[in-house]
Amino acid sequence: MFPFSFEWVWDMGHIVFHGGLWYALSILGMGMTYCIIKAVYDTVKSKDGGHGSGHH
Amino acid sequence: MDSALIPNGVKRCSIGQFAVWIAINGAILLWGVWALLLIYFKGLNQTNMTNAYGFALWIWADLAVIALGGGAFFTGLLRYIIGKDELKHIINYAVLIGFVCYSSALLILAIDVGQPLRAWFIFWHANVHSMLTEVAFCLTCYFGVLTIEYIPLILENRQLNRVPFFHHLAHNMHHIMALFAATGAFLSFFHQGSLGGVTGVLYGRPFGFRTGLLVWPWTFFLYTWSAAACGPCFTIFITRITEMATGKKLVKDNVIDLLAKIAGWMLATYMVAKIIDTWYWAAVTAPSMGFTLMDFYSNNPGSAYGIWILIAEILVCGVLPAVLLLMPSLRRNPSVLFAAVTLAVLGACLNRWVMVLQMQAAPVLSFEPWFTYFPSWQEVATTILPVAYGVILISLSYRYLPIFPQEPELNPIEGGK
Amino acid sequence: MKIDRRSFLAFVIGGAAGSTLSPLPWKLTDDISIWTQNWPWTPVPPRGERTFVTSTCTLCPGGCGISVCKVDDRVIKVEGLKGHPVNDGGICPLGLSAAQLLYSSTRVPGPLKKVAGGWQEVSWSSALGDIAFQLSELRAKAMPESVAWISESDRGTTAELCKRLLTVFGSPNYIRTPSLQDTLETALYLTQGQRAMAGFDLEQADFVLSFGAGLIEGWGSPGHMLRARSAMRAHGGRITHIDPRLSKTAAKADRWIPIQPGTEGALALGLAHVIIREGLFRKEFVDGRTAGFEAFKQLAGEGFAPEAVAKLTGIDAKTIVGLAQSFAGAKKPLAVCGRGSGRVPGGLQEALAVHYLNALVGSINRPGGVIAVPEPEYINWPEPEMDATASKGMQQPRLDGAGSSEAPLARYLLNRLPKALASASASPVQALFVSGANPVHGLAGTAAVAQAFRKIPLIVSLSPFMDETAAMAHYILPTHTSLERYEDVPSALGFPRPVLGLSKPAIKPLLNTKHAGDVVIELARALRSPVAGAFPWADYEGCLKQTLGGSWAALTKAGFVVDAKFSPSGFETASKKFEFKNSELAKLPAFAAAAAPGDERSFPLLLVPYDTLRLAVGAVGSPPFLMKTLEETVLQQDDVLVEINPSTAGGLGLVEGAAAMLSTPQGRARVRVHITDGIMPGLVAMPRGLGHTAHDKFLAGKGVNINDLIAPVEDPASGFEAGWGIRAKLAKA
Amino acid sequence: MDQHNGSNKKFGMVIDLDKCTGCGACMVACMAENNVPVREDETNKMLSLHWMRVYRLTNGKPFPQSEECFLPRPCQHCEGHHGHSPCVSVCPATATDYDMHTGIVSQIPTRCFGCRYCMAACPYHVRQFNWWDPVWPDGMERMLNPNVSVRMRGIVEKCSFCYHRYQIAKDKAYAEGRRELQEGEYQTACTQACPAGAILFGDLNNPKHAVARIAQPDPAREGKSRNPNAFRLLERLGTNPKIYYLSTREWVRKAGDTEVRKPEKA
Amino acid sequence: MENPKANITSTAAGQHEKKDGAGGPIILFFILGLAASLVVGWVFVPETFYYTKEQPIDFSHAVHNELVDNGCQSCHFFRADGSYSGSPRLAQCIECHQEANSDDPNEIRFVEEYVKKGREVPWLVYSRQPACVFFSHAAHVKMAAIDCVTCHGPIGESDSLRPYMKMDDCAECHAQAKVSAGSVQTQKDGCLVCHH
Repeated sequence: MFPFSFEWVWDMGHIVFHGGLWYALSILGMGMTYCIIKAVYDTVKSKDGGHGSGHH
Repeated sequence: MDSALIPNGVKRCSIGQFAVWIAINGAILLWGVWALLLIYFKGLNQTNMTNAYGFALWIWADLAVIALGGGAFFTGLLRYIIGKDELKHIINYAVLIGFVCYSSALLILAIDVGQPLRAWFIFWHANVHSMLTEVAFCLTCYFGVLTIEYIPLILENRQLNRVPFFHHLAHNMHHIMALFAATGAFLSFFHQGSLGGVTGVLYGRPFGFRTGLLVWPWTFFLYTWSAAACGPCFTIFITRITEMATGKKLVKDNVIDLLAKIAGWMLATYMVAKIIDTWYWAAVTAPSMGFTLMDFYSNNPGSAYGIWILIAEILVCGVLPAVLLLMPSLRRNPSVLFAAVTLAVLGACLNRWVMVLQMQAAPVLSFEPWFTYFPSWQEVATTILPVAYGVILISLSYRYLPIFPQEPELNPIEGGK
Repeated sequence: MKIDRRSFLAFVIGGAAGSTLSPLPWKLTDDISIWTQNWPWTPVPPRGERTFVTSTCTLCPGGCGISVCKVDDRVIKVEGLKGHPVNDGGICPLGLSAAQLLYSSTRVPGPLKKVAGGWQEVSWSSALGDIAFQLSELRAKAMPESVAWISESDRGTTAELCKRLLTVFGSPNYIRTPSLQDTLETALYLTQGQRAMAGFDLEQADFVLSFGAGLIEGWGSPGHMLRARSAMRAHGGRITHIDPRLSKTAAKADRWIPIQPGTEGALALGLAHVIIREGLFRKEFVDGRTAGFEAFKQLAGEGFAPEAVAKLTGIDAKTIVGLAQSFAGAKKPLAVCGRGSGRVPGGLQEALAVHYLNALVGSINRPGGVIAVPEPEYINWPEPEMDATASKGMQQPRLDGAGSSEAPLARYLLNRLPKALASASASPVQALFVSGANPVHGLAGTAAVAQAFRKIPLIVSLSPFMDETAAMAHYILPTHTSLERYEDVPSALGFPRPVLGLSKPAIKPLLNTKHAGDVVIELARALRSPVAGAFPWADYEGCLKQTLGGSWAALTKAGFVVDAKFSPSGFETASKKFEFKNSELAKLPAFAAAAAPGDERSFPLLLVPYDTLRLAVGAVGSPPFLMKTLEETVLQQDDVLVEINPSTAGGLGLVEGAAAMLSTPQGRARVRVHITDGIMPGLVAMPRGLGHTAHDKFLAGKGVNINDLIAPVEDPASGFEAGWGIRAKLAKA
Repeated sequence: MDQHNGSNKKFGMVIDLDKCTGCGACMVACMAENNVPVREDETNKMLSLHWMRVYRLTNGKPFPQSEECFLPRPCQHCEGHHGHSPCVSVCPATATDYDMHTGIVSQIPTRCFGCRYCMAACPYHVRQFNWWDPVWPDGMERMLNPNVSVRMRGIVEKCSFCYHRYQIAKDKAYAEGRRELQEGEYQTACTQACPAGAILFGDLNNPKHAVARIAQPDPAREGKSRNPNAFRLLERLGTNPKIYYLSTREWVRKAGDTEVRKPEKA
Repeated sequence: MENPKANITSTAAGQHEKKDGAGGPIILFFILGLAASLVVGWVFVPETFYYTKEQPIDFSHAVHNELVDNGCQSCHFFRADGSYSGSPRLAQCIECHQEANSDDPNEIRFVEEYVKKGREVPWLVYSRQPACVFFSHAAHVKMAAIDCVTCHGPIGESDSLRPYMKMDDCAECHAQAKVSAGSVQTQKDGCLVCHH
């Protein structure tokens, strides 16, 4: 049931393949996480800013 | 009625007209969905595939749309990494087209497998030495990249953008888009390549088999190269069609010209590589396996697999468009440009067709005949389905999202708002 | 607190997050995939104990030993019996498919009675009672001879029981279906004075000359012939095959010589001519052990010179001479005849000519030759007591004319029955039993056969399957299939030594069926005295056990017994020699090749049937496994492909796979063409065994029954069916 | 502690085409043994499931020089280079594998999800797809062999050299306290059924086995036979198959090679 | 990209936000959704979807094990061909249970329902492998000398049954023992070792 039961092998093929794959996935994941956190931060900040400035 | 959703500074057709357009395409889409359901419930016997033609129309369509969707990664690469700034005026559309192509490819792949409910085995029990595994992983990941690239476009919808979080999210994503684009280019390089590898590694199939570099057959590189060459051509092709359909100029000529020029160079270099590859294959690889070039081409008059197909792919749909795109005077003529990109697109499609279908049609055992195949309506319908879906998604995106930054400028609204 | 869109959204997002953290989606994904691996509609065979039952195959007269593989009470597969003298582990595709016949959906589940054109299930006692009543009426009307029985075999206890029933009832009309056996045993009888089976020691021969005999296409015992061919080749033996078509036997022969069909007998005489002329015959045999050689010398000498034969056969004279030289020059040459699988008896003269060829080279009753294998004599029942009605009935001439002055040599002439029925105003057959045969599909000129049968007021089929003849019957008394019953197998067709085999039930009968022997015994009982008195046995099994006596134990254990001491006996003719000429032979008309029926001008082509082991002919229809093995050049969807030479095709504007209309004087059928260089120009070849209207969907409606298109041809010398083809026309459809 | 029994075996076949009569017994034996379903219309051989298929080869010459030969084609169990047979390395889900201990190319139906890449990879068309649900005519499912699982629709299947018979034979040997099998204890269904004795099966690595003696594989040339009458199908592709064919006819041996192309039929 | 328009919309949205109030309820709803789905996933679905089946006859291994002479082999044995008999068939049971030997209602029911009617008992076997698995008892018990209890648990002494094994359980042991590491793909066991 788990890949580690049979088909998983710690060899160069797996290391290169999964290394590359997870490298790419981490960049995407971290990038998106950054964007979302930054967006939340920006949202809160701009809301506070809105209050402070009393604009509209 | 939906004017609140339509971007500022542009004019769109009436909602009624739009609804009719969507309905027509929706009907085609539903036809495809019907075929898809038939295939899911009754199985692949609904197709005309056979044990000789295990791969057929779908796999061709898959390879073709991915090649053509290559415009997204390559334009992204040019725009964000190489820094061809003008291309920012077409990158949105390139991403959208790429998104359509890749989502379609995934859909087709999901139909194509015999056991869709355990298709996830390809990820879970992956054999990393299989080109198809690489394709599946990179394709899915790159589809994620395209989604990431497409999301900010959606968020720029006039109404959505009012939500501060969405606004900021779009802004932040734009901000680090280069990072995503770079990752996308990396992933694309590999999956475009592995698609080429799919046939290239089949040493039991001398038509598709190629020698290569380490674990990668030459087709690995040729596919990436041809996607980079023909993908932008497809972007230009669809852009031109959109312009014709809307009756508006949407992208400035200098942008198109730049992309066309780059595509021309890519195509030209690709053709050089492709010709060398074909020659090497015909003169060295195939003979070493006991085949001559003409063994691979049916001698039957009127055959779908005659030598004409090689001539069409290399000369008519390869060298010719490359020349047309490289000559500034020619490519600046809109008709010639359109013809050139059309040929280049056809060339990529033809290449994928040959590598998938002719590879299986050509007998390897001396006592087997040429195999024939003609798709069933279910296959045709499910292959057209993504086209209808693409038209709908592009129409919706065009109507409600600021896809073409230059549109307001090129089409000022009289008495503008 | 207001529940608005955003709260809902938060709820959904929370739900999604929670789901991913619960086993639900993961377990579900896994479960769904496991479900696809165990779809309830994909059958799962139950496990159990594997056992093997040793038996003998009775699907054809080949007599191969089989080992039936079972798991608990299910028959899984039939395999060849290792160590069996006939087939030694090998097995033909039909024998392998026996389990499919056992579990066939076309099996008749229990006794059926035809009522108003439909089938009504009845009990055994009521069916047998009804039939017995009708038979009694015939006896009462003093016409017991109007009962006839058609069967594929006339040997073994079941056949003997049937014959015994007819005898004590008063009918001489037990009719065996036609086969090559008819001519071969007549040839043996005429020349050697023996009523014996012709065995062919292919294995030890070193030069086999086949006159169209489909040695590997069902001729003789297929399980044996295929093995023997390999064994023969292993010690350097060669096969020359004479056939207008590149049959499988031709393809696998060392040499293939195409011949104008119908002239095989002439070629045999031509070869004899050369052998005699050049003095190549075995003097020690011809001089010492034959009689009438001079007469034969004269016969072969006149008109059968190579040049004349060349003209007739289309084989050039040089080839004929060369062939005769190699044949006679071989150490152990053996000539065999009988086209295809030997379904059609063929001309007696032709069989004799080939037999003479063997005699010339001394290949009679010696290793590597033709061997007269005597009937085993284990059935020694007391002569039944017959009443006056029976005795009178038995003295009536046979309906098929066999043994009459017209056809004194024939024992059975089923081919004549349709004509006999058609010509009479009231059917001379008032009750017909058919067991282990399907004449409505298997006799040439099926339309006439069916029409004749329709005149018979009572047809009782003892078929396990709903075949074409059963479909025409008034009663079906379904019998057990080959894997459900005991049966003694007195010999293996064409096998050069006596082998007594026993077919043993591998499984209890699945349906409400009976053994044919039990049907006979119970019918006799229902007919009461004096008929019943001839059947003292409680049931068939008891009868068989008693009949086989001392062999029973060995037979149930090993499945067969062989007569280790067997050596072919001498000749039983008046001269105690092999007779090229005697009084009976002298009565035969002069040798003449049988022409194909039809007018050459309207029908420029010749349609010839061919046999393949991938199609069953005879009592059983091809099971699905066999149909699946048919080549794409034989069947395409429901269309049969006929083979034609490219030159024939070119003349007709036909391309590979094209649809065409094939017409003969007998009828027409839509076919497709397969263009091949493996057939003589001007010929059209079609497989036997297709075109069923009955049986299951795997077989019914596929292809054309060649018997619909060909006409019966009677051999003037014997009365046997001797047709080998018919004139035909092919046109683009 | 590798509990694998002794030396590596390389199961393979020698099929004598001079002996093969094209009777079809091997096909039927295979179907019966391996629960291969039958459909109403099996005339399109490229839609038909047949682990064993008998091809009819012709020499292409005109009447009466035309010759025919029958060629039974089970899975060739290619070894390729070091077990990388054409189909094995392409399977994305590890549903097919090459076993160094037996030389058998496996195909696990429950793992396969039907991408058919292996079918495209195999030049012999031994891999076939279950286009339909396996259905047996009413009642005939009773003759299914419990030692071979029935394959569901939507997956690829192929000849396994009757691997289950190896397992059964080993069970018997184990029961008798043996680890090694005698020659002949493990036979494929087609080998056993062939009435002409045209198929031999055994261990190509074991010089005592008939297959090794006849095939005489040359390890230095990827198993190419030293027997002048022996050939393997498409040897030049480097598939390194384990089915050796014997024929005394040159045109037959050539037909198995890639170099001779049959003139195309119109 | 940035343009005044965006600023305007953002402030407009900010205004909107204020009306709705703080994020508190949103988080509450999030937690509600999370909790609900966790309950569904961990408790509700397993309870409803998965069920336990009763054996047709309440059979006690413990009771039988005491009565027989030869331990497990009395009923579960190797056949001559090395295959394993598995659960006993009715024919075997009848050897002792031609008639009821006790007044145990289960035994009486067994005799009435199955023995007298000649029906096989449809035992539910936990250790039954799916159709695609070939499990050799001979290889494990005879060759590798593994005790029955290793896989089946002390089933002979109790009525509690060990849950059925999944492939991972087999794999664990096989990987450890390197049973037949001949696979080119994985350098471990080939699938064919167990599957067909």
